[in-house]
Amino acid sequence: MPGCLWGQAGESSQEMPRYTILLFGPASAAIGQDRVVLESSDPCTSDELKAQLAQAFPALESHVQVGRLAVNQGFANADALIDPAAEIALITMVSGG
Amino acid sequence: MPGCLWGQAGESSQEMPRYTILLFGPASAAIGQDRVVLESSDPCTSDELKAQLAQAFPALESHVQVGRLAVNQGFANADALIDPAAEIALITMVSGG
Amino acid sequence: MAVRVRLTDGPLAEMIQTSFTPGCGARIVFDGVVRPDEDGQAITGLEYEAYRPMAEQQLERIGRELVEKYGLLSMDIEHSTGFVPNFACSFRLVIESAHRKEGLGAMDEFIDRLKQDVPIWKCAK
Amino acid sequence: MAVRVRLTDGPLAEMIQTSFTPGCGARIVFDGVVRPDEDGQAITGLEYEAYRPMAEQQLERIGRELVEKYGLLSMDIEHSTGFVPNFACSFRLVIESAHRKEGLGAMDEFIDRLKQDVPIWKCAK
Repeated sequence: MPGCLWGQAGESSQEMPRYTILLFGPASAAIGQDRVVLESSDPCTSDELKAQLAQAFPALESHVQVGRLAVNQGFANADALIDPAAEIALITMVSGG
Repeated sequence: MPGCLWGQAGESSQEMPRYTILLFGPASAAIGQDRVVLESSDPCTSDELKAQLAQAFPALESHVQVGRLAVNQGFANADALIDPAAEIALITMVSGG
Repeated sequence: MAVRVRLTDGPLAEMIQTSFTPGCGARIVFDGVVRPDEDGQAITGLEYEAYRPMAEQQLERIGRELVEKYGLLSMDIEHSTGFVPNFACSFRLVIESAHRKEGLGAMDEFIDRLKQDVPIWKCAK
Repeated sequence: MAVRVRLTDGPLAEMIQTSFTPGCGARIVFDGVVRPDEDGQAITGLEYEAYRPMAEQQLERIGRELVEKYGLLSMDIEHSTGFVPNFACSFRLVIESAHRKEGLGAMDEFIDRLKQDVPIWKCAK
């Protein structure tokens, strides 16, 4: 899985950005977790992080395709570099109301 | 006032159609009456009756121009012959709500 | 397809909350409120005059037409007659529908038709 | 230009009637109601999950944007989280404006944006 690892305790390296991504609703149900951790060889943009997320978790692929990433509770631009220290969330198709 | 008379008690003739027209709101306020009576030499259509009404009561002219006649509580077609026995009303610009 | 029409003397009371009609996914309530100025002039309220039987018939007729056109579940129409002071409610329209779009569309169209075809006049006081 | 946002656990209670904001000529209340079927399947209700801090921020942000855009007097937004049974209210939007058109326009646009940009998900139960 080049450039992207499902983080396990003890595997993280100080050089590799480590992204924790919150999951909700259908995405959370799809893999039975409310968050995932991704390690990337380089700092990622929003689109890059989405691609790595779909690659690392094929069960999330359809959700990632229609979803957007939120950074610190606001939607991120596709080409914005994501700070690994930020609160990151995958916002899939919403259905309130 | 050819073809049209402001009916006074005792003046009505059995041969001439006699129209009572209810007035409301601004039209009623314009002449200080809640109804007027028109005698016509012939049976009138809605448009003809409106023309006679404006002619007989110049103070109503502006109201008649933007108004419609209702016959038995429904709007009348412009060319419909009006039955003098019907309940006739001048519906000027309304302003409910 | 219930359509209810009422002309009420004076300001309208607060709405009585009722349970939703089965199938209702959207209930929209419109309150028309008397504002303390009319054409820039301060007023104390509005006096409504209705050609009552025709107003009731027109409200009911427009209601039935729109219930049919938009497939609504219910429409409840109430309008004041007589004096309504500033800040009080003189008109209320309650629409229930399965979904939002038809309810909002019907509400907009109803109020347009009210202001065109329902013989009720207001006079600033 | 008051915008109020609340996320409430379970079904929304009946609206508390308040007096109209000065200048209000139209108050529109939208109640979103849980229907007993979802995609043709009978259900007992909907379970709402919110990404709470972001949902609150988005609701407030959209509200402020539309208050500005339409020149509204107030907007009151309430949405359920957790389980809401059939026939109960899970979303309420109250808009006050000087006139009807801007209120209806804002209501339509708000609900569009809610269904696009507010991180709340529902699951049929």
